Order: sequence, then C-alpha cells, then structure tokens
Amino acid sequence: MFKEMHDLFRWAWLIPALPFLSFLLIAFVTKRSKGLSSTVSILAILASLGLAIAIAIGIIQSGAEIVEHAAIVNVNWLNIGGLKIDFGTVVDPLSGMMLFVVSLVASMVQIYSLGYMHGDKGWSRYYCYQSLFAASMLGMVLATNLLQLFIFWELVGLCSYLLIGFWYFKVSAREAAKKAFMTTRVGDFGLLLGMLFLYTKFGTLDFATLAAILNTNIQNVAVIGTASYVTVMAFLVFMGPVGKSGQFPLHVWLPDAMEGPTPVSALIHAATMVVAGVYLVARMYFLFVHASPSALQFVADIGAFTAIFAASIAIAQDDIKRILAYSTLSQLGYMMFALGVGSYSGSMFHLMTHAFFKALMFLGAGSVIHALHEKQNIWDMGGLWKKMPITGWTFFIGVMAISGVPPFAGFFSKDEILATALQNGHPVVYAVGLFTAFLTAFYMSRLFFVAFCGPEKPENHPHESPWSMTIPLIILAFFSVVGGWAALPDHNFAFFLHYLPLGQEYEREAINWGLAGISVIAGLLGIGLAYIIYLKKAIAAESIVARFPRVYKVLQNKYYVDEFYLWIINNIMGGVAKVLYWFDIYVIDGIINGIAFITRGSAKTLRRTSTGQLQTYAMVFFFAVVIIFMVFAFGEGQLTSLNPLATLGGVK
Amino acid sequence: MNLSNLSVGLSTYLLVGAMLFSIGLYGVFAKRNIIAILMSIELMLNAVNINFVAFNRFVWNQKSGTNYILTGHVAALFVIVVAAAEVAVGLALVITIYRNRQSTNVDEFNWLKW
Amino acid sequence: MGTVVFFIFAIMAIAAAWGVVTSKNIVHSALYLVLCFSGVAVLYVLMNADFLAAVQLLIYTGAVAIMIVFAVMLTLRGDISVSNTENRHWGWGALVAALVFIIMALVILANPDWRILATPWTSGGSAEDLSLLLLTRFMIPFEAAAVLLTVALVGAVVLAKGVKESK
Amino acid sequence: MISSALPTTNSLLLPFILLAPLVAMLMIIFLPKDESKTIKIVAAIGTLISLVLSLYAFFAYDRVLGGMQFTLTIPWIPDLGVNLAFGVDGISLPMLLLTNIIGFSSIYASWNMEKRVKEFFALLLILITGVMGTFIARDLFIFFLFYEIVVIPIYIMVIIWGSTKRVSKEYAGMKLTIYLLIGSAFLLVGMIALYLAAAKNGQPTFMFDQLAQRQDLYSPAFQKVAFGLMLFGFGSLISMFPFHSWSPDGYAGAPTAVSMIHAGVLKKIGGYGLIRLGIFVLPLGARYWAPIIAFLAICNVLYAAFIALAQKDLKYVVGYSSVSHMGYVLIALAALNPTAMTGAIAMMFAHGVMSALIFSMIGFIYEKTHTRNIPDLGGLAHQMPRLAIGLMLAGMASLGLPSTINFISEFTIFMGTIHVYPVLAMLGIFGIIFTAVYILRMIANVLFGPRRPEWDHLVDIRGPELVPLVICVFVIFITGIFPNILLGMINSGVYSSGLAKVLETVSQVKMGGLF
Repeated sequence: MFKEMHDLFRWAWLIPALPFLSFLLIAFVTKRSKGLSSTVSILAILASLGLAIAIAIGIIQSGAEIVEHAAIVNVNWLNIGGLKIDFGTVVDPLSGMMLFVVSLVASMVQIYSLGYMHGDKGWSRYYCYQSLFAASMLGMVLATNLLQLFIFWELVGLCSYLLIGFWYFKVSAREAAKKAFMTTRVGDFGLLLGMLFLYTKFGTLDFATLAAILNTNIQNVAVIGTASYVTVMAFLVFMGPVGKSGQFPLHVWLPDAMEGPTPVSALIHAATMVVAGVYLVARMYFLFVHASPSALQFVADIGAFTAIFAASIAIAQDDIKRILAYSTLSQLGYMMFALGVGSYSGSMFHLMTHAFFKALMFLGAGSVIHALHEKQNIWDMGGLWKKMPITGWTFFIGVMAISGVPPFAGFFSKDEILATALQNGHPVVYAVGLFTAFLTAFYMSRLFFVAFCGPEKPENHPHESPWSMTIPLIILAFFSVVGGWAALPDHNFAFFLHYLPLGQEYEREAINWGLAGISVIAGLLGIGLAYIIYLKKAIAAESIVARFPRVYKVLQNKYYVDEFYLWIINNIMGGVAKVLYWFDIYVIDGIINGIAFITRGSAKTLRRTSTGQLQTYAMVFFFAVVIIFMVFAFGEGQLTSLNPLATLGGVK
Repeated sequence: MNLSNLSVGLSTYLLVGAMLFSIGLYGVFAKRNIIAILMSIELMLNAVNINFVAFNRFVWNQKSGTNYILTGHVAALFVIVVAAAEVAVGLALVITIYRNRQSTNVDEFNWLKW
Repeated sequence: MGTVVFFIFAIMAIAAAWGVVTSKNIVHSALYLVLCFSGVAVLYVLMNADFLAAVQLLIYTGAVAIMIVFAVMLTLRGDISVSNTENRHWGWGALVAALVFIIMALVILANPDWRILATPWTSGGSAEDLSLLLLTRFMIPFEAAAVLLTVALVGAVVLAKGVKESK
Repeated sequence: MISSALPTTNSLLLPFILLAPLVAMLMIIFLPKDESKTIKIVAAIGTLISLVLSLYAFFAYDRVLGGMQFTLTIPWIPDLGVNLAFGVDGISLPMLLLTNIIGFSSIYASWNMEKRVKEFFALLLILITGVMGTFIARDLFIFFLFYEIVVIPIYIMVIIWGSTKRVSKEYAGMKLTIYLLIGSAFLLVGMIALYLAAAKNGQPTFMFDQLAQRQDLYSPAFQKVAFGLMLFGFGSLISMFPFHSWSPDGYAGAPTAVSMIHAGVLKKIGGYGLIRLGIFVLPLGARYWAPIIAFLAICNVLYAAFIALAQKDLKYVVGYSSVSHMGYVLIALAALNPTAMTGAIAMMFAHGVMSALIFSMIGFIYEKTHTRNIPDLGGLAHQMPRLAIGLMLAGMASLGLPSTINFISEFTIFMGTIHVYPVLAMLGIFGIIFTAVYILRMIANVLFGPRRPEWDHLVDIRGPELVPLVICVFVIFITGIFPNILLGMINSGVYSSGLAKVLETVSQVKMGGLF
C-alpha cells in the first residue's frame, strides 16, 4: 500500500510544475488571448488541485508510516566545492496539508477572478502572475531544503510584489509593492544569514539531514557547538518569518498590500504567502526545539504581541480590506505564538482553517467592493445582506468561523492553541490570546453589522456577483464549516501532522470543554458587544471615541509605526546617503581632482620653460651635454665607471 | 723659440676644429638672423670635416692595408654633400618662412611654444 | 715651413669664423665665411687632401657662399648695418660654447694617443684614388648621396616656389 | 582526429573567436560611410560568429579533464620569453562567453546610433576584441597588451559619443582613461618586477602557469610588494574603494555600448587578473593583503549602496550599484577559499550580464526620452511594457532575486566568506537590503505610477532593440535555474587549474597580517 502511494508521491513535482508551465505558456504564447490565458491558468491549477487531493488522500491512507518516513525525492541542483544543494520534493503530512490548502485557495481565487477582474486591461498579465505565484508557493511547500525553500520564498515575494503593484498606475499601489518587498527583505537578511550559519556548521541545508544531526548530536558540543549557537541560528531563521508573516516590527507592509486586487489579497496576503513564515518555522521546528527555550519563548512573545497589537488596530479601521488585513496579522500572530507555546499541530490547524475563512472573507469583501464600484469604507455600506444574499451568508460563516463559534472551523483550531498555551505553562500568552479572541470577534462582527446589516444606503445599487464569484465563496464557506471537523472527536489534527521532538510519544488529548467554553464565551461577548454598539446602537460608538480621543487616534494611526519607519528611511538613511554622496563628490573625487589640479598647475608653471625658441632648446641641450660630461668626469660612484676620461687617462 | 720645433700634430688640428666648432655653436645660440645661424652651422660642419681629414692623415696613414685609406676623405665628402643639400633646403625654408612672416628673425619664430 | 703656413691659415680661419659670428652686418658675415672656408681649404692641402681642398673651394667658398648671399639679398629688410645682431641670451650662448670648447680641448690635450706627429704621406689622395673608392667600396652611400641631392634640389624648388593654396 | 583529443595540440578555435570581430572591423573600415545599415549588420555578424564559437567552446570544454584547453602557443619574442599563447580554462571560459554575450548585445543596443556609425562600430569591435584577448591570453605580456588595447577606444568613444550630465563627457572620458592608465602603470611595474624575479633561474618567461610554478623565486617580501602593486592596478579597474570614483562618472558619460562593455566585462578584468595573476602567482602576497581587501570590499558594498540611494540619474544609480556589487567579488577574493572563488567568478559573470541588460535598457530610455533624471520619468510601463519588463528583470537580478544567477553567485560568495570574515560578511549581507531599496525605488519611480502624457509618443522597443533584452534575460534565468551549467564550469576551473590547491596551501601558511 505504502509502496504504491510512494509512486504517486514521486510525481509531486508536477504540482508546482503545472502552474509554472502555464506561466510560461501565458507569458510567451497566449498573452494576446484573454480567454486562452485564463483557461490555461485555471486548468493548470485545477490539475494541481486534483493531484494535491490525491496526494492528501494517499497521506491519510499511509498513516503513521509516512510520518516516520517522509517521501523525499532529491535531484542535484548545484554541486561545487564547499556547496552542494539538491532540489526535490518532500511529501509528508505537513506538505500534504499545505499543498491542499494552497492549491484549493489558489484555484478558487483564480476562478473568482474570472468575474472580479472582468474587463481589466492586464487580464493575461494577471493570470500569468497568478500561475507563477501558484507554482512558487507550491514549490516552496514541497522544498526539501532551506535553500530551495528560500528560493521559492523569494519568488512568492516577487509575485506578491508584482500583484500588489498590479495596478501600477496607482501611486499607492506602487509604493505598497515597494514597501512589501523591502520590508520582507529585511527579514530575508536574517533568514539568509541563518542559512549560511547552518550550512557552515552542519554542511547541509536539507531539512531531514539537519533534523537528524540535531536530534542525534544535541548533547555533542563538538558537533553542535553550544546551545547558544543553535539559539542564534534559530533567532536568525525566525527573522524571515517575521518579515514574511508580518510579525510585529515588520508587519507594516501587509495592510498596505491591500492595494492589490482583492482576490490577490485573499490568496497571497491572507491565505497562503503570509503563512509561509509560519510554515517555515514549522518546518524548522527541530531547530527551535533544540535551541534554548528563549527561542521558542521569543516566537511566542512576538506572536502574541502581534496578535493583540494588530487586533487593537483593527478595531479603529474603516476600510473593509484593512480591517481584514489587520485581522490577518492578528491571526498570523496567533499561529506564531501557537508554535511558540509548542502547539505545533494547533498552529498548522489554525493555518488551514484560517486560510479557508480568511480567503472566504476577502473574496466576500471583494464581492462587496465589486458590487459597490470600488467603495471600501464600511460606513458607506449597509444592508447588503438582502441585496447580496450569497455573499452575505458566506461572509457570516466567515465571521462566525473567525470568532471561534462552534461548530465553525475557527473554534477548533483556536481552542487547540489556547488549550496548549495554558497546558504548557504560558498563562500570559493564554490571556493575551483569549483577549485577542474577544477583540477579533468584536471587530469582525462590527464589520459585518455595519456593512451587511442595518439600513441600506440609497446611493448604493448593489447586486449579487456573477456565479464565477459566488461559487468559490460557497466552496470556501463549506470548508470554513467542515474544516474544523478534522479535529473531531478529539484534538487529533496532530495525527495528520505528527511531529515528535526528541522521541516523545504522541498523546491524544480530548477537547477540554471547560477551556473551550471560556474561549467561546469570549467570542460571543465580542459579538454581543458589537451587536449592542453597532446594530442596536445602545451605546453610541461616537461617545466611546469621544471619551478616549487619544487612544482612538493612536489606534487609527496604527501606533504611528509607519510614520516612524518613514522617518528613519527619509531622515536617517536618506541623510546618511546624502552625507556619503557629499563625501564621495567632494572628498574622494576632490582628492582625485586635486591631484589633477596639482598636475595641471605644475605643468602651467613648467611650460614657461618651453619658450618655443629653437636656440634656447639647443642651448639647453648642449648645456646638458656639458653637465653630463662633468658628472662622468668628476662624479663618484657608479657613473665613474662609464667615465670616458677614465679610459682616456683621466682628468681627476 | 724655434718655429720648426713647434711641430704640427694631430691635436693641433683637432684644436682648430674644436675652436671652429665652438664658434659655430656660439653663433647658433646667439644670432638672431636665421641666415647667420645657417652660416654658423656650416662652420660647425667644416670643423667636423677638419677632424675627419686630420684623423685620416695622422691615424690611418700609419696603418697598413688599403681598406682604411682615404675613408676620412670620403666621409668629409659626404658631409659636404649633405651640407650642400642642407643649405639648399635650409635657404629655401628661410625664403618660405620669410614670405609668410616677413622676417628672418628667429626671436619671432616661436611656433614650438606650448 | 708647413708649420708656419698652418698657423697662418689656421689663425686666419678662426679669426674669420669669429668675424662671422660677431659681425653686425650680415653681408660682412657672409664674406668672413668665404674667408674661413678658404682657410680650411688650405688646411686640407696641408693634410695632403688635395681633392677635398678643391671641393671645399668649389662648393663652400663658391656655391654655398653665393647661395647665402642670394638668400641675404632676397630676405633683407631694414638697416643692413644691424642685420645680424645677437639675441638676449648671447651671454649664456657664449658660456655654453666656451664650456664645450674647454671640455673638448681637455679631452684632446689629455689623450696621449692623439699626440701624433705627421709621418710621411703614403696614401695618395688624388681624385683618382677617391673616385675608385667611391665607386667600389662606398658605392651605395654614394648613390644615396646622389638621391639626397636630387631630393634636396626638388625640395628646395618646391619650398621656394611655394605651394598654391588648394581649393 | 585522434590528435585533436590531446591537450597539447594547438587549437585554432580561440584565434578564430578573437579574429572574427577584428575581420568585421576591417570590413567596416572599407565600407562606405553612408552604409550604416550594412555596417551594423557586419558588426553583428562578426560578434555573432564569436558568440557561437565561444558557446561551442563552452560546451565542448572537457570539464573532467579540466585545465587549459583549446591551447595555442607560438613563440613570439623568444629572447624575452614572450609567447603568443592562448587557452581557456574553467575560470576564463565563462568570462570569454560573457564578453561575447555582452559584445553581441552591445551591437544591438547601439542599433539606433546615427552619429559617425562607421567609426563607432569599428572602435566597438576593437574594444570587444581587446577584452576577449585579455581573457584568453595565457601569457602575461599578451594579457597586458590586450588590456592596453582596450583603453584607447573607450576614451575616444566616451569623448565623441558620450553624454554630458553632472560632469562633462570630456571630464568623464579623461577620468576613466587616466584611472585605468594609472592602474595599468602600477600593473606594469608589478609585471616587470615579477618577470625579473621569475627570470632569476635564467629562463625568462611571461607564461602564467610558469610564473606560478616558480614560487621559490619569490620571497615573501617581494610577494607583498608585487601583490600590492597589482592590487592597486586591478583594484582601480574593479573600482575598489577608494579608487572607484571613475566608475559612476565614466558610465554616466559613456555611450550605452561602452557602459555595457565596461561595466559588464572590462571591470571584470580586474577580478580576473587578481585571480590569475595575484592569487595564482603571488599567493603569499594575496594572503597578506586579504584582510585589507575584505575591509575595502565591505566599504564598497555599503558605501556605494548608500550613495546609490541619493542618486537621481539612472546611470549613476547603476554606476554606484556596480561599485557596490564589485565589493562582493572583492570580499570573495579575499576569503581565499575555493567556494568563495567560484562565487566570485560566478558573480562577475552574473553582474556582467545583469549590468549589460540594465545599461542597455537605460540606454533605450535615454535615447527615447532624452533624459535620465528619475523625477522626470515615471509610468513608462504604460508606453513601453517590454522595456519595463527588461528593466525590472535586470533590477530583480541586481538585488539578487533567486532564480537569477546573481542570487546563486551571491549566495556562494556568502557561503565562502562567512566563516572567514564573519563580521564583514554579515555587513556585506546587510547590503542586500540597501540594494533592494535603491533598485526598487528606481524601478518604481521610472516604470510605475500614473501615465504621463508627455511620454505618450514613445514607441516600445522592438525588432533589433529586443536582442539585448532577450539574450541577457535568457542567460540570467537559464543559468539561474540550472546553475550547474555555469558554476560547474567554474568549479572545474577552480579545482583543475590548481587554484584550489594554491588556496589550500596558502591557508595553512601562518603569517602576520595587518589586522
């Protein structure tokens, strides 16, 4: 059974290869034909989806066997003295889950875009980028080593850059794309450095080999070095995810990335690319486990802080996509701190469910924006539920899912994370997580009540979106409901994603309904509060704002982090750049020009000796003859041996 | 003082040549008129010729073998030929320059200046 | 006898050369030049170079001197009595020339190999001997000299005639 | 047939590669002035032949056998030991291929040239020939000869076809030439010193391999001095800080083709020479100077990257960026280990193709808009999408995007240097952030943003103008996706030429450095 499956797993490389082929086809052949481009792209991603589903089924059937022996295929990619890198595919539960999620969301988004991008001038270009993104993302998931992962990691970054700036004529889109690339680049710096240290120390970047070395030699200081060395590497590697997954100091690019087309935001900046960081930490989990506890504690702290930080900002935002963006940040923080507190499977579970419901909500928001002709402010909306029933219902499912209301998907994953946090002795993180869950429920229901309920706005003439947009919504809504049931009856998602640090045995844990109840109550409280404020208007939102004007202003301005970075870039970096440029022009070049000036000056003086008079020249010539003769005749040292007078009897 | 004891040897001729040469050199350095300079050059050439002939007379005369005989004379002859050619071309140049510049004054010829 | 003749004509040649470079009148200079050449011709005779003496008289005292006089005639402007003045650097020129002379004299006088007195002349020196040499041993230089003279002749004509401005 | 398999046989392949552009140049000289189309076609064919032949050489080269192949040795001046010796190994072959790729592209990048076409292409072909000659020479004398040949056409081309911006083109050309000549003067001194030292055993030679074999004739003190001289010479060629200031001014002043060749390959002669002459022949000197080179290299990386941030002229941005990238090559050379060395050569190749592409794109922008001032440009992707793709891909390659050869080169360099100079290498890696900042800023401000009506009349690049784009992009990505094509070759060069052995020996030598 496993053998046969293994044959299937050998074909995993086709999953990224098909979209890549479609990318090449669109770029070089079908570019001019809109219909053909989208058809090629969607067919490719659907084929990948089919293959991903087949592989996922194969993994589930293989059970424990594949957990212990991941199906790895490697082909040499680069082989030079001191550096040997393979390219390959790894099929294990983790990658199988990611393959399924990515290809599902990607194909939904591509189908959805048929309606959303209708009539756009850059249609073929859009599908071209989409295919490239799908290829890179799927390739990243399948990577067997850190460098391969990094290559695709950067490629998804490139696609993100291209797609954020898809409407390149918009200055805001252009700037957002630039910002996204630069910010993630800062994180990549650390990741690259971590990679280099890892290779220098262990001579490989292969995940399996690295894990084996670390697992077997962890006490061996000669091989590993001290624990602090591993810790440093863990911190460096973590910088990459901080950038890519928008964790606290480098989160600034993600909200701005909403300048891209909404399906892009759904795919890249909610469901797939941004979770790449989480995925990377999960892949490299052995490193974090073997590092000193501070590494994982750091991951947990950063994640938890991001979760609450972004959630608090989301409360004060008015733009529907920005609210969703901050919500994404907050949920990413959730996944990150889940990893930090040791809830590996919980984090992956949340990654999956979040992909479903966040993609759903983004696509729903896209549907709304499409219907309202590019209006994004939630206060300009209202009463959309009646006019757009499918969008409304599916969005409602999304809100329920993210708020952690059972039986929707978010409940199970969130609960698992919170339960593990408390169990593993992180009460503060647990509290933060719980409060974030409350905030999440609050701002999501705020969004929902304001935009979809309440009175209609007369100036809006919304209508339900075409089938190409609603069908993906329905499919994603379906997964947002049932996605969490994978954990039933117990917290057994870990069966799919088995990770055993240091040979621990997996223990099946029942859902602690008491803890679950607390988090459900937190969610319901949030929804209720939003209901009271925004639908019943029992408490006027304005009065709250009026009571805490400063707080509101700070929140609305996102704690001024952007301004701070801008100040650094403009004043510090720009200033240094100007100073150095000044130095280059006036000091370095000045020295050069100074030498030239001295040369020219001395030449100006010396040229006076060139009178142009032949007689003077002749005179100098003969005078020189006399002098030379004198030197020969009366001089000492080497020249005397050439003295003609010495041979002639000498005058000396 | 017996004049016949004051014999004339090679070095005497060479001294005469050297004197003529130095006078010619002075002329080349000091004269303004380009024709005078040409004349001074002729003086120097003559000085050289004296040397040729003198060496031929005093040194090679002593040596046996016909190979050396009169080589100095031939050299002098060639010098005269070259001098004649030089004078012809040189004077033609002087006339050309004079036509352009209305002057034979070397002080005014400073085209070689930077 | 020969000694007396030598000194008379050597001193004459040197004095005439002095006259060439010191005379203020360019025509006088030219005449001194003729005198100097003649003196040198006599020195040639004393050194048994009869043919060279004849050539010296013909070419230098004759042709070259006349050409110089012609050139003077063709170019002369202004006062003839100041036609051949010294330039500003004549002092320096004199110094350098004197230094060169002193060095040459030192070399000449210091060299014992050159303290040679005349021995009887044995080598001929007639036009016949020379022509034999020129047409055998120095054939190629001789022809080259012929070519040189022709080129110089043509060159002189072209230069003196002046090139017409081409369109 | 059998004899061709023997490495000792003389091969005429390299002379043909060298002669093809030269013959084209001679044909151009005899073509009438007005036949500008024919002139361009002849130039293109000449370089195409070279390109095809060098591609053949690249793939026909036996990587297992290694060493110098396609050799040709003709004694030239036997008394001095000068041989007309050609040959390529895994180190020089990529550089030869690079020269031809860029040479061919540069002909097409100047396809719209109208001023003194005949002279321009004749000089360009001389330039290409000269650069090629330096890379295939196996004899120091020939190497130097070709290097000097290169300088002259560049000067003339900058002065006549250059453009005046911040500095006048005359100043730029003068600065460029004088820098190179001063560098080569020091090189000449070092070369003669080396020659004399090597001739002590009575058999004078200029051959690189024989010079390298006579290690026992060079005392450590001599090596230090001679390497210092060469470092100055080659360092100013590769724009090592603080001898870099010719580079931005020169590129800004030079016409497109010259910028392409200069930044693309000519600069690399510096790095190539440091390897071929410096490290091979004077390993102890290299060891002594290595920490200084590494330090200056990091100055290059960060200093130039910062300055590039403050630039407004496109060519200045790229000029400083190229100074910055050369820092990576230099620190890799200073690391003195095979991995870094492979990375350095790969980086030279990668940067060459990339800068050729970026300069040709900027050349087209300038040709069409008559400005290179970034604030004046904007939204060019509307009018010229193909050009935008080219510039963007070049920019991506420049900032080391994976799947471009630049990334692998940088990665290899970092891999080779990080354990030799941890702190400096980290600072160098930090430079990639600044690179991203200035490249993205440039791309964003030139290509993207609202449509500007004043550029609506611009026509996108088409026809022959596409050639540099297609070739360079193809090379960047094909070698980036299948790096073994290039890095395998370089690796075989580093190991089979004995460089790895030299490096191993030198790394075991204990000597007091400066730091």
